[in-house]
Amino acid sequence: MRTFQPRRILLSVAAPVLALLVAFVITSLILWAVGDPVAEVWKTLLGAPRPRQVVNIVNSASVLYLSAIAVAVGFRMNLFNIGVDGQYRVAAFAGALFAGQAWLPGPLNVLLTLVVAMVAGGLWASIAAWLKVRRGVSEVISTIMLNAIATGLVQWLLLKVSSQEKGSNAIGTKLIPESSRLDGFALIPNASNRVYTLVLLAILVGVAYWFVLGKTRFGFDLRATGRSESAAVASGVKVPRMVMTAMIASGALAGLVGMPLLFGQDYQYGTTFQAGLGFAGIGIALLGRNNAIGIAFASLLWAYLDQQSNGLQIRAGVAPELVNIIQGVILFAVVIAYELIRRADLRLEQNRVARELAAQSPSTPATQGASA
Amino acid sequence: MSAAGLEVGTQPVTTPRTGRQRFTPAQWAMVVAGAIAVVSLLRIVTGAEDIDSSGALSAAVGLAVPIALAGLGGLWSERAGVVNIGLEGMMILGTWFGAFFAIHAGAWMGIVGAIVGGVLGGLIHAVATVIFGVDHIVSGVALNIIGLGAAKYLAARFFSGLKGGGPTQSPPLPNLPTITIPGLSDALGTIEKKQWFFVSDVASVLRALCTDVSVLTILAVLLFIGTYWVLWRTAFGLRLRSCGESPVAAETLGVNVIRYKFLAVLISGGLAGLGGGYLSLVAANIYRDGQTGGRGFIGLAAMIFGNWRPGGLLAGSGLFGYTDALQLRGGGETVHAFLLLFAIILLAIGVWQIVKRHNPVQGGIAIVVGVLTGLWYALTETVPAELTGMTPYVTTLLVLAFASQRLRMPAADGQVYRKGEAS
Amino acid sequence: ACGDSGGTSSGGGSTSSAGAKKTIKVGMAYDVGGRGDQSFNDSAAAGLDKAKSELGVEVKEAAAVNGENEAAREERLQQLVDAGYTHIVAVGFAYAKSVGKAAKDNPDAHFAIVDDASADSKGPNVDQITFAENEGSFIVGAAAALKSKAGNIGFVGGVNTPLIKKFEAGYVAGAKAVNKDIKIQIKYLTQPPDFSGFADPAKGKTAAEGMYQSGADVVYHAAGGSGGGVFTAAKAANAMAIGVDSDQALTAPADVKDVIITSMIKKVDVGVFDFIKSATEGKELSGNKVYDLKSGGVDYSTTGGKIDDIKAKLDDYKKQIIDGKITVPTTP
Amino acid sequence: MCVIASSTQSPAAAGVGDLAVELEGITKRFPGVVANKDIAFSVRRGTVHAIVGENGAGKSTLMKILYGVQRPDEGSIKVNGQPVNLHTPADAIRAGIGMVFQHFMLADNLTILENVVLGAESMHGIGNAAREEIRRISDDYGLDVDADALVADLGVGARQRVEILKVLYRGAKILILDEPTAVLVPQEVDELFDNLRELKKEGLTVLFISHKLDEVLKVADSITVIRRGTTIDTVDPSSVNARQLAELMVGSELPSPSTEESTVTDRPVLRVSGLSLQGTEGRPLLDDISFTIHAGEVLGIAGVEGNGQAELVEVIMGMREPTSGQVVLEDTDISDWDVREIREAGVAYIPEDRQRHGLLLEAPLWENRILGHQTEAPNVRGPLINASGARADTERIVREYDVRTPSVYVTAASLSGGNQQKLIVGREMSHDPKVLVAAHPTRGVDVGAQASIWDLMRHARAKGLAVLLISADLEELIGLSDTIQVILRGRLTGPFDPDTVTSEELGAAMTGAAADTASTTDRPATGRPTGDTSHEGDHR
Ligand SMILES: Nc1ncnc2c1ncn2[C@@H]1O[C@H](COP(=O)(O)OP(=O)(O)OP(=O)(O)O)[C@@H](O)[C@H]1O
Ligand SMILES: Nc1ncnc2c1ncn2[C@@H]1O[C@H](COP(=O)(O)OP(=O)(O)OP(=O)(O)O)[C@@H](O)[C@H]1O
Ligand SMILES: [Mg+2]
Ligand SMILES: [Mg+2]
Repeated sequence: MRTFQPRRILLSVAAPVLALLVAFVITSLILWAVGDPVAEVWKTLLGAPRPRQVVNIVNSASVLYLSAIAVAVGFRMNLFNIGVDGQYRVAAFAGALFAGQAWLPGPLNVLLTLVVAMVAGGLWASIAAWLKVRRGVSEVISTIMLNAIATGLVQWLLLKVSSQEKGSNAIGTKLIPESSRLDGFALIPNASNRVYTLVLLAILVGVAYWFVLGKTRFGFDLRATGRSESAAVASGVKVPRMVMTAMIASGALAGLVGMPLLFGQDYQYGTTFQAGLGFAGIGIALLGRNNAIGIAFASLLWAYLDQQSNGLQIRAGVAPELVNIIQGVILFAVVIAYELIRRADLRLEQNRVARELAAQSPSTPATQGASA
Repeated sequence: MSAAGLEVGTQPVTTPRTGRQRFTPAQWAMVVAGAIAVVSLLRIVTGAEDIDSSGALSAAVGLAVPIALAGLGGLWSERAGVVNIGLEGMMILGTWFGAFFAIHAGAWMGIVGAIVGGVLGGLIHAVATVIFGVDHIVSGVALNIIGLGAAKYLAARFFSGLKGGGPTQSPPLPNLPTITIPGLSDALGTIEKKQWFFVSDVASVLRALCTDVSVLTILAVLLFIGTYWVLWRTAFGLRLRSCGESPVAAETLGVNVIRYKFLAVLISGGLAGLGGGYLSLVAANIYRDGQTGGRGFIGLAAMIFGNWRPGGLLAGSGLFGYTDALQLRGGGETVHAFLLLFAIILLAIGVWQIVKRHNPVQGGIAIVVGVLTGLWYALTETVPAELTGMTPYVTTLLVLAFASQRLRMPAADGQVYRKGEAS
Repeated sequence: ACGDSGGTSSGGGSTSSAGAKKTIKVGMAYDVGGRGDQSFNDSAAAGLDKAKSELGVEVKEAAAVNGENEAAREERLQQLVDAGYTHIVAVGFAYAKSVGKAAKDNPDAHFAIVDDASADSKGPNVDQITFAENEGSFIVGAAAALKSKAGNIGFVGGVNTPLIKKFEAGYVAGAKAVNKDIKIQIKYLTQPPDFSGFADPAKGKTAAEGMYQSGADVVYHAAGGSGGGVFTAAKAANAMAIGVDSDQALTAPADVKDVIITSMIKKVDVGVFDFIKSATEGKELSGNKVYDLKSGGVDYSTTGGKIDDIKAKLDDYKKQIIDGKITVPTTP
Repeated sequence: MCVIASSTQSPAAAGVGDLAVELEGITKRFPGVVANKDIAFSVRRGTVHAIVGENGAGKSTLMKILYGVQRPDEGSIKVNGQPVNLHTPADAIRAGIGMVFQHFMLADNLTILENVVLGAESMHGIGNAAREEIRRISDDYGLDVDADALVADLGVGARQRVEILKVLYRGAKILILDEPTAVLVPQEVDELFDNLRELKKEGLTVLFISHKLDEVLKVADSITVIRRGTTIDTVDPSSVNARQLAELMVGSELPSPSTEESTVTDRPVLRVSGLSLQGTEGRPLLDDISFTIHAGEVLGIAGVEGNGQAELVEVIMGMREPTSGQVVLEDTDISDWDVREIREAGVAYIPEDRQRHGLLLEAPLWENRILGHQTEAPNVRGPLINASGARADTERIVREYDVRTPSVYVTAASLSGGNQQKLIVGREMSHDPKVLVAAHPTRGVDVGAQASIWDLMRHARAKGLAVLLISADLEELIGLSDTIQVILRGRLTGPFDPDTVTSEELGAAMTGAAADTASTTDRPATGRPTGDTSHEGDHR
């Protein structure tokens, strides 16, 4: 591949490290200014997680990863799918409803539920896609509206199908049969809990994302559209169709977001099913720079912070939402660091090009201006 | 990735440039009168009295103002070429700072506080996007995360000890005055009660405008007028808009683009913060976590809906506030009445598509949906409670689906600008 | 995580050495909103405060974060256990599964859960504290109907959940018991998972305003923090409102106190306190205890004297419910 | 912001012959490039001073320095004898300097009035007084603009005049015009020159940049030649001819686009018949266009920008559906095929705006080699991208087409314009095309690269390629084409024989002056404002 450039690699590692440091300093300053116990907070946040918490981190990272990948698919072609949140809730509901019927035996039920969820998520996203392609409605608005609409619609349907357990105040779809529940892996020694089986799904999706976007014709077309819509059109990409496809793909992937939760933890869709994963996904996709590996690191970091923040109130007496400030600051710091490095890199590259050209053909008539 | 987004090739190479003609005031009056007449008719046919009661309308105003202020914030920044998806975060900061200032310095200072809070958010966005050239969407998303976290964190830290306060809410805030024109308000109320066609409806509109109007609402109206005047009638506004249309051209004419963009984003933050302040100071009289409930995003949508112009934005937020008020107040019955209107509009559009536009597919779809909506109206008494909450969102989507192809954003909106790149 | 695993439990609650006063450490996990929400969580906090001052127990508090998942709730309980707290109170039905799991994982710790009596949270070391909100709501429903001159009353629910529907059911039944033809306007502010309906006074105000303007003169809210908006609307309309959870005529801001004619009191504090007190006395509670009208776990308030005139009638309904002559429905 | 309407010395007081601008030792370095190196020359007041040089010689950079857009690393500038320190354009404007940029600097969605008063609001406000002043200047100099028209609605000529108006409005005494004639037809160039002479008479000083040496010789009082960032000489136009000037510029002879002998066969390859395209309103964008291109033939299309060239290309390439008419490739009707099918069938495409339509600027060269041929070997293997195949083939293109780049892994953005264009030409020629649709293939490309692109086209033509050539460079059209058509308001007029036709005749046909002498102000403006399109592509 590209000639090995230690400086370049150093720079791209330096960026996130620098960003984390900056986030550390800024957060400390805020804590100090407000009068909260700085040391206590960092002891809680940076303390080594227990095995159980490691499992939690991995689990929640896998869910966040799916969400971020769903967002990233859109981002790679300049589509802003703010609607992952609604899409995964619609899909999780549909999936849970289907799985609860237990029409199929164990694992088959799981597999088909995944398909159902993807279809549901994709269909829901297709509304925004259609509105964009056929009616020119910005996907930013339509997906925001569709998130709210999903809330009402799912609740309405949920009330129609819900089974309320005796003595419970929660409602939910029918529990999925024991045979279809996924016990998870005892990956982390000494942990009382298990890593979701569907961590595998996240890995699979990550690999597929990397492969399809990086290695296939379709992926090339998608990225080309994101880089320059006009050039993509001229090269034969049908942008409206691409928008439909990418948006629906993004929605279908969003459909998978709830699946590890469904099969590994909740076993039904109900009032206490986790919400807001789509918005976290946006932050993580941006932090991971829409790159399969980058997003993996970003979601682990995000999940780590989320997990560690749980103890903030108990151990440091500080509101756990502090972690949102840290996450936001990291996001800022990382993008600014990358931006600065990108500029430096561009400069380096132009210098290099000019230098090498000068070396190549010292005698050709100047078409480049004077060489340095 | 650039914040400008995909165009999907929907824009033809030749931009259709028909509608430069503006409505005259007389034409506007006709439109408004027509709308009132339609609603009046609908009220009489369906018996849904709340459809334009002065109460519903003033509730609509109350719900529209924070959205409109957030949208106005968006307008300022996007007119200067900076996409502002961080409005929600700025608004959240406004709610907290407004409350904090109001508690410690009184209601009027609460307004200042809300603006300060929003400006802080704007400052972060401005530094990131204008100075460091960060992608506008990334910065906005990060700002939303920070705004949410900061308000909750600060609330837990500063409101917990106070009487009536807690980690997630402030104590009750001092009131800002409201204004009612006493005699007029009552007189109009009497006419409104008569339920005459058109006359009562006009009365209720007027009554909503002169009864219990918060000073902050009046301030918001002034800000709209001021925004229009500043942006479209002054040199400052021209320069600011030129930064959103063609920053390089502005630069070559000696406009300090960075300064204007920076300032625009700060103002944007202040306005969004004020929108947040409206929620804590006026609408609720209390700060609560999660109080904005996504209104910043709705404001952004209203601004796009309004074609990046104050008038359109006002219409967008008004539509949203109105439908939200209807569903919150009347719920099922009023929304049910609107089904009839939807059905008729859809049928009309369908016929128009087929006859005038020779577009049988779209026309057919419109007619089928129209008939189905009509049936829904005829066969039911009310709309299920779970669904009425969707009314404002569905309405916005529908209106956009029919009208959004005419929208045009500032030409350089969302593009990262760096100095000295004129060629 | 749920379903009981055979007959291993042997009603362990009363096995502990009885008699001697024990000092215990109590960890409290609130629902979203936490202490200071002037409502449900605060009521639980009041029980904790009482236990702290009267029984001298050591306490630690933590609150849920909006939109968190099951694992986060489990983790919160577990962290409290890890930090050495022996008695954990989980406030809110969202904790049902996590309490069930944490109780199984930590058989030496004791748990209480408020608002859930399902199999999910059941265990030998779990005290399930639930309330007959429908019964309390019945009484205030009757009060509303009796006080209403217009024959038109309202109900504002925060979020459309079965628990809040229980309030609605009792309220409607109570009102109808007084006046069969009474008009009742009902509105839920948001749908789950959008729980902002418990935190959006602006919405509460708009909804209540609508009700008052279309003829209602009493509105009952079960909308947590949004209830403040209901009171504001009542004040502006010069009408009446009914509070919820605690005696809101005591806790609400001064300028709206006088519109609150009564409140449906749900004594979460009593439930919490009972759990702790009993533990310090060496008797660990387990199983489901329903706090109803009969046990005084739900009640109505009379602060301000606005319903003194109808108190006799209300007490009569109360007696009929306690005696089982009236069965109050739990769903609308 | 105060802009001095008339400078302190009136033209009469400071007579013709004083020095308006003196540049001394100007040096400007960019990463890897020294754009200006020790430049020195001076400009007499009340003269038209031309600056010539190859692409990338450093002309624009120098002018941007003089206008305060960029700071020199070294050197000093004097204006009217006073040393000045120009930090921003505002400083330059204050010193009485105005500049019309190579790419128009106009905000499309603002009116002419708004574009003109922007930055100079303190002079006459932004209302009626300003409108009045614009009318006055417009009348004085015969600029003929309507202050309230939207810039988006203007053709290139009118945009050019708005740019000049902007400068005059500020009372500039020194005008810099960077390649103002590049997009104008000969008649418009003459009008512009009349304007310049008018300005000169008023005592204004004009700095004029152009590649077109005959124009320069026609209008300039003095000519400075810049090569490789440094001043070679300042000459008197009466003492040199175009050939000598060119040799000064490049240090060698001018290449010519002429073709040797005809290679036209009688095998039709591309037939277009009755092609029409209805716009969203009013007049059709394309109106009943018919032509046939045979194997080995180059059909040149001349026209003022915005007369339907872009639409014609888009229809042929399948980016737009024609309202009626047919496009037939050999014997197949391809009118309703999509872009990809058409490209697969052997139609190669060199787009007008390479940065927007031909390249992914932030992608490496080898990925750019795939663009447009995503379904063809060696770029792909089945549904997968064949990265190694594409890279190897990119290396070949770089070699064969003399693309100056250190490797195929650098981004397209880091190549110069000419080299970007050579990469595109190489890519398009690599799939044995039957037809080449080339829009402005040498626009903005320096002489060396231009010559090699011409060579490539001649070579391909000899092998039986049918070429549709669209160009604004009439020399190029006349030199390369076998037949020339002129497109005006969506209709073809012609054909013209390149062996006999002159630039002036073509220019007359292009403006419709042959048929009617109507002014060119209200030419159809089919979008594509020349102003900032190329800039959008340059989003780095
Ligand atoms: N902002 C910049 N950054 C880096 N290099 C630049 C920049 N601007 C110009 N250059 C380089 O400086 C040299 C001179 O460019 P300039 O634009 O002045 O040339 P020019 O003579 O105007 O050419 P043309 O005839 O193409 O307009 C070129 O090599 C160009 O690549
Ligand atoms: N605004 C700019 N910012 C950064 N780099 C620039 C800029 N403009 C030009 N360059 C760099 O300057 C170099 C040459 O670009 P440019 O197209 O101006 O060259 P040129 O000399 O005109 O080439 P050609 O003669 O082949 O058209 C490239 O490396 C390009 O990346
Ligand atoms: Mg160039
Ligand atoms: Mg130049």
